[in-house]
Amino acid sequence: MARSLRRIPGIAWLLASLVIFFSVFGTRFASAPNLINIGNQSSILLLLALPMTLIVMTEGLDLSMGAVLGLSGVVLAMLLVNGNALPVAFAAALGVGTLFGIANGVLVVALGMPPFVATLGMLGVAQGIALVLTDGQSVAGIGSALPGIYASRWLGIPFAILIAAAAYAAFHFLLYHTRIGTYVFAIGGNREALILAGVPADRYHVLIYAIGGLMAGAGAFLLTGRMSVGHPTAAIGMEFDAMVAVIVGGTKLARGDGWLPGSVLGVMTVGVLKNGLNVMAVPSSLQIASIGLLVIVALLIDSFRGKS
Amino acid sequence: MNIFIQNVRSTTAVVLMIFTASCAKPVDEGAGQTGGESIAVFTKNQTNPFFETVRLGAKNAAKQMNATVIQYIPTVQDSITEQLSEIEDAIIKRPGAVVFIPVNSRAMIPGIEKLNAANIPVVNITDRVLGGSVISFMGCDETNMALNTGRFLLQRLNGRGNVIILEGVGGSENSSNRVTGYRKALAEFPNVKLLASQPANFQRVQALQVTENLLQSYPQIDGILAANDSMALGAIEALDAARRNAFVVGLNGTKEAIDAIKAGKLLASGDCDGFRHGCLGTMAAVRHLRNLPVPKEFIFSVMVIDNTNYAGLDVPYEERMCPSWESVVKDK
Amino acid sequence: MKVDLAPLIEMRGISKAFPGVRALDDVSLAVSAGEVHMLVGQNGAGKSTLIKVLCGAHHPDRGEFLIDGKAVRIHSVADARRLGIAVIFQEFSLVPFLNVAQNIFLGRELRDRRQMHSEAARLLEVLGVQIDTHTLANNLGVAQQQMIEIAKALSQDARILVMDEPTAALSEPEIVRLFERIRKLKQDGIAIIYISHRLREVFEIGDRITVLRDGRTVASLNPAETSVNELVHLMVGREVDITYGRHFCERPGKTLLETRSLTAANGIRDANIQVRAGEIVGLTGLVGAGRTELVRAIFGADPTTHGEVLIDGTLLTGGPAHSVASGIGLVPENRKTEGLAVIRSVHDNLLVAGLTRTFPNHSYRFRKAFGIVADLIARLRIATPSPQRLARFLSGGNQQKVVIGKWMNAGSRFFIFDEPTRGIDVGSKAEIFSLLDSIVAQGAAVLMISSELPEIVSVCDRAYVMRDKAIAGELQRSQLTEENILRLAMHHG
Amino acid sequence: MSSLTYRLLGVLLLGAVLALSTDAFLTVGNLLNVLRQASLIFLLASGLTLVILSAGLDLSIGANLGLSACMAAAAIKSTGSISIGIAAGLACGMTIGIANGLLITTLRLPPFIATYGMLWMVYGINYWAMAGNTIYGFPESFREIGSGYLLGIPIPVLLMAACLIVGSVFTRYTTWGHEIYAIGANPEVARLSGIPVRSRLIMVYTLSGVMSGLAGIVYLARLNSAEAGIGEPLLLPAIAAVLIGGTSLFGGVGSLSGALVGAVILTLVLNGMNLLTISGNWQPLITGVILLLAAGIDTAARNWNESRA
Repeated sequence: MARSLRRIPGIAWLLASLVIFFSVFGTRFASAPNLINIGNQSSILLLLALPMTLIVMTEGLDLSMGAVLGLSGVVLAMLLVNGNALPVAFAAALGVGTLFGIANGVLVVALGMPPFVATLGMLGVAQGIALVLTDGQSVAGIGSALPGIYASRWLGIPFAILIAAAAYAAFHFLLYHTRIGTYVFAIGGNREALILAGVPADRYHVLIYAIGGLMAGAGAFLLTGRMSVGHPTAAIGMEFDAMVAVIVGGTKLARGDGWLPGSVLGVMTVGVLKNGLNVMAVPSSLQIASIGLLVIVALLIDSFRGKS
Repeated sequence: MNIFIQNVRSTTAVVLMIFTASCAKPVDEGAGQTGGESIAVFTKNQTNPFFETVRLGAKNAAKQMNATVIQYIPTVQDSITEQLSEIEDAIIKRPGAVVFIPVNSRAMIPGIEKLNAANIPVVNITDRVLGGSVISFMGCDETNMALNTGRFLLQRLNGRGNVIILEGVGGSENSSNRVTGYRKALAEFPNVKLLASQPANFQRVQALQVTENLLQSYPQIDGILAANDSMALGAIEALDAARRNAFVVGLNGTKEAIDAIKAGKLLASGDCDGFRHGCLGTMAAVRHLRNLPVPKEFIFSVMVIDNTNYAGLDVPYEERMCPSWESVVKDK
Repeated sequence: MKVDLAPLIEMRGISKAFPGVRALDDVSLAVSAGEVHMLVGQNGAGKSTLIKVLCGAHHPDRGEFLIDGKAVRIHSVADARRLGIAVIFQEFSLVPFLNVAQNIFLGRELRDRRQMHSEAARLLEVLGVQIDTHTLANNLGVAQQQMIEIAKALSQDARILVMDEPTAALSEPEIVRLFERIRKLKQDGIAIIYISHRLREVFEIGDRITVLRDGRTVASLNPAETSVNELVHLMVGREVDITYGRHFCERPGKTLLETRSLTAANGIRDANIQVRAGEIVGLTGLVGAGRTELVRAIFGADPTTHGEVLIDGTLLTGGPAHSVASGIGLVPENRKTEGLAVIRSVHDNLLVAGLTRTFPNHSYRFRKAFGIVADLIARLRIATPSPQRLARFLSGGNQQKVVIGKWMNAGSRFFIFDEPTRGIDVGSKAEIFSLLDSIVAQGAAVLMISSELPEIVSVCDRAYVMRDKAIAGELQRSQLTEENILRLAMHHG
Repeated sequence: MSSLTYRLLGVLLLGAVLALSTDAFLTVGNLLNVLRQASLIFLLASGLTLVILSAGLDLSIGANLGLSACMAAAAIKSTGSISIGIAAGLACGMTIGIANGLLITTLRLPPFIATYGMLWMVYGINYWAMAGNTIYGFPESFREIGSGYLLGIPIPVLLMAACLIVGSVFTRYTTWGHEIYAIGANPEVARLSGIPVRSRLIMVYTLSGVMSGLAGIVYLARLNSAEAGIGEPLLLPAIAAVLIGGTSLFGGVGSLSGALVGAVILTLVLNGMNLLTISGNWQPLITGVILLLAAGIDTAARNWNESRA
């Protein structure tokens, strides 16, 4: 796509220069195990950033993802503690996620609420339910099956990274090779046109939010495996990281102007930055500041490129 | 105390550090050799002063034993995922040993197991990790700390009156342990009535507002049992503003709490001294690397700081020195 | 060749009411194969609603459809498509970040992408446009977009083709090519329903004319047996002089606007024009010749790279803010996105440009504001139930008046009108022009962009013709004919 | 019925429920108490309202409050002068606001991103500056700002009232206010109507910054101490207050009084939960539902008007 070539630089340059900087200055940054770390640590965020890209393309956003991920994780853990089979519990987690996704979609599409408000409200609802269910406690005793799967590797590649890769492949196909993808561009770009083309735009629009919820459920699977407990507030704030990854990745909040690979770059850049600063033992306070800097610089590069 | 100026210096130092990091510090594989061991210290956040005292203690001990410390603090406070990531990142740097405070005693088990797998010895301090293997746990019995502190206040009430409890973050182990301790104390004093037990998330402003609200609904409150010092001090602000009086106790013995005790505003603060946690934890880690004996478990004595005994603690942490290992560990 | 078989499509007694409005009231329409049926009427007459009903976007309250004499039910856009009904909508229905092929086949995607592109390419070929089917709609010009629209409709191999103002964005040569295509479609036996405000077209390619007014069919005529004036009379319900005859400006006043070799970032090259008090000066040329770009550069909406703009002798700097302060008013082509804030009230929109002038000490006094607004509404005869009515509920003509009123209140002396009559019905057009007239009569000056050459010819004192983002020439009143304009506008050789 | 009326009804309803369930609620003391607690949120929300009216967003207000409070605290400690402290706090807030404004206008960054980045940078600066310490213990005269009374009314409440009045006058009775609404409704139209959009936006973000600074000072005076993290928990409540107050994120629609109502509703929830000793775990759930209800009513009302138009 000619336009992706035009788009690549902004974030990619940043990522490249960070990698170079850390490889030169950070001991063992460029080692295989560390790169695997980065992949591991970024995988859950990627699961959220992918659907967030589609949602942003429809001129929306989903602030409830983190909370929903937390709730799904709690449900998953609770069911496992009560001795349900992993597939059952996982299905339930996906179900909860999808349910909230649909709820978001209905509020935004059918009732025409601003996405920010609707999903902020759902954030409260999901987090509240999770807290009430667990009284804020972490849900332990989920057995070894899930953590086992999370820890497993295939050809030396950790499970989480494989899932993330698979998820990207799926979304890439969905967005660029299926009708649904075409309609994602259309909903953001020219809703009227889609309707006049005889496509039930509303249904697809809700579907996009539902996919967001579904992926939050999938994220819960990884996160719970990673922590080997369910925790109601473990994922709070992840939705913002996902939003940032998507936007620094070059997806615009208007006219269905989205670019999926950019979101991957965005996620990786955030991951590389945090990891690299840790590897260089940079004080936490400066890490915080540099995240802010990253976000702004990434967009500055684009806006300057845009001008020229 | 002009923190700002002082830190501009320290930070320019840090910045320089980043860019000179290129001449990578010699990789220190720890065990055996004496001196130059690198100890990775994990704390929960940079907002709660308690953990700052832990970090200072660790730094101080390391200096004494000429080892180096690297601090790992989540950028988002108490973030489970971030602490897990930081463990993974630390393993890459292969520190000699790790001194570890979990942000969550269960969710951090996989982290500890990762460290075990990497053969990096772990000294677990302050809050217990409920899994994985550690060379030593050095912390305090928080329930006991709250029990003693609560008892102290209730005795001052001569065993009668109305009290409220300010809980921490709902469900966090610290909060529940401490609240349990307070409730145990209350059980010993049947004539004291517990009016309400409300969460204020360890935060000053929320404690302030919760107390204000409770002051509205209860005309007579004689005692306030707060699960940490920040909340206790928030409660005191509420009392002052409402021109009401009550005995207030907190936990952690922070510098601010001690000043409040000196000023006669705070009745007491239960303490098992984060500074010592930092000191002893780090010492234990280094000792282990130097093949010196380390107790499998060490529980710090709890101290209830009040206006009779704060004097010894009333020195800025920057000037405090770690006690010698023997002086502490022998009396167990 | 004239065809007189049973009508291919027939709509009988269609009625449609929206809360508060009777959009369609017992409308009937019959079109035979190979017939171009012109549908005319003022805005709000019900044309667009009728189309929406026909293509299944709206459900009629009453009435029936017959195709080949057989009753059919149209409950959804999909139904309409299945019955071979295709519509070219007035407002573009393209998706910016999908490519040409994807846009043409939106909602009817083909399994095989390669086939989709070759199909699309073939369709465009037929229309005589060269566009790579992989280009994003976002990178197409207005005219190209219109062509894609048409290709989109043709791609459905429709038997019934509805065109809603297809030429609105096209320039002469493109229109010519479109008409050729339409005649071809007639021979293929396609029934065409063609909506237009351009009466010239109605007679040029219409086989039959149906006039709508206030949601009712007022007449169905044969072009040969009627006249422009009769049509307009039927549409408006009252006599309107459509030659907009105005007493042209004999001796213009001092120069109000002057550009000196103006060159701008948006491509405008070395433009020198002058407009004097009392003049209405036309600015015309083919679509894409850079007319809008030129006025945006003059107004300071797009940055100038070289040359200067003087208003009343003083040099313009510092963008729109300064231009407005020094008395320029821009009535843009895209009313709803650049002219007025549709979610704000008529009141707010009328005052927005003149705030600092009306309230020099920055204190907003409501009594004064109400006075001004009431006065403007009266002077401009803006039809609105209340000044607090949101602008988006007004008809196109009244919205246009609000924009004009905004500049009157801002004290503008030099008005720029970009396609002032775009999408406005004949009745309101006349009103808009008489407004222009009264504006210049009060010593102001007007620069008017229009693609409709008759308007330029009958309204303007002079005209500048543009080609390739530069001024191709100037025509005095005496030389101002459609032929001369086209000669300058077109490429030679 | 205007959207504000619905909300006032909501407040009354909530109040009635509380009054019926506990007699501790309907007392002058408690009502003033609720207002005083609402004041902190409102001060933040009022600045944010202006930003959102201009179709922008400011996620940095919480962090800003934190840094401003610490700045003021450090200044008072090192100079001993209250006025210098206050000046320092306000200046800090203002600087951050201006920085936001420049990022968004001159560098054309989307407000969401610019202010989100700013949020992290401000936290970072604050954390290393404070290095885990707490600055506490301020002169009585300063603490009056937070805990004092004037004619029996808490000073923060008076401050809130002052800001509400000044702010409402600014938005309703000055051309600047109307320009901000115009920009929010459609920035391009505003620009082409000769409104100096950039400078107005910078003005809006600066005001938002100053209000955060002011909130920081009130916070400092109320709690008599400042730490790095104090602003963090205040961001979402402030946003929620503005939205519950009926200000549209699309810009051009809303009011400061709405923000006040929003802040009061949020505080009532907390207050009621304490009076009825309901577990804090329910708070996010209740807040979320209220937010959805408020938004739901608006959209419903809007759709109804549309259909009638």
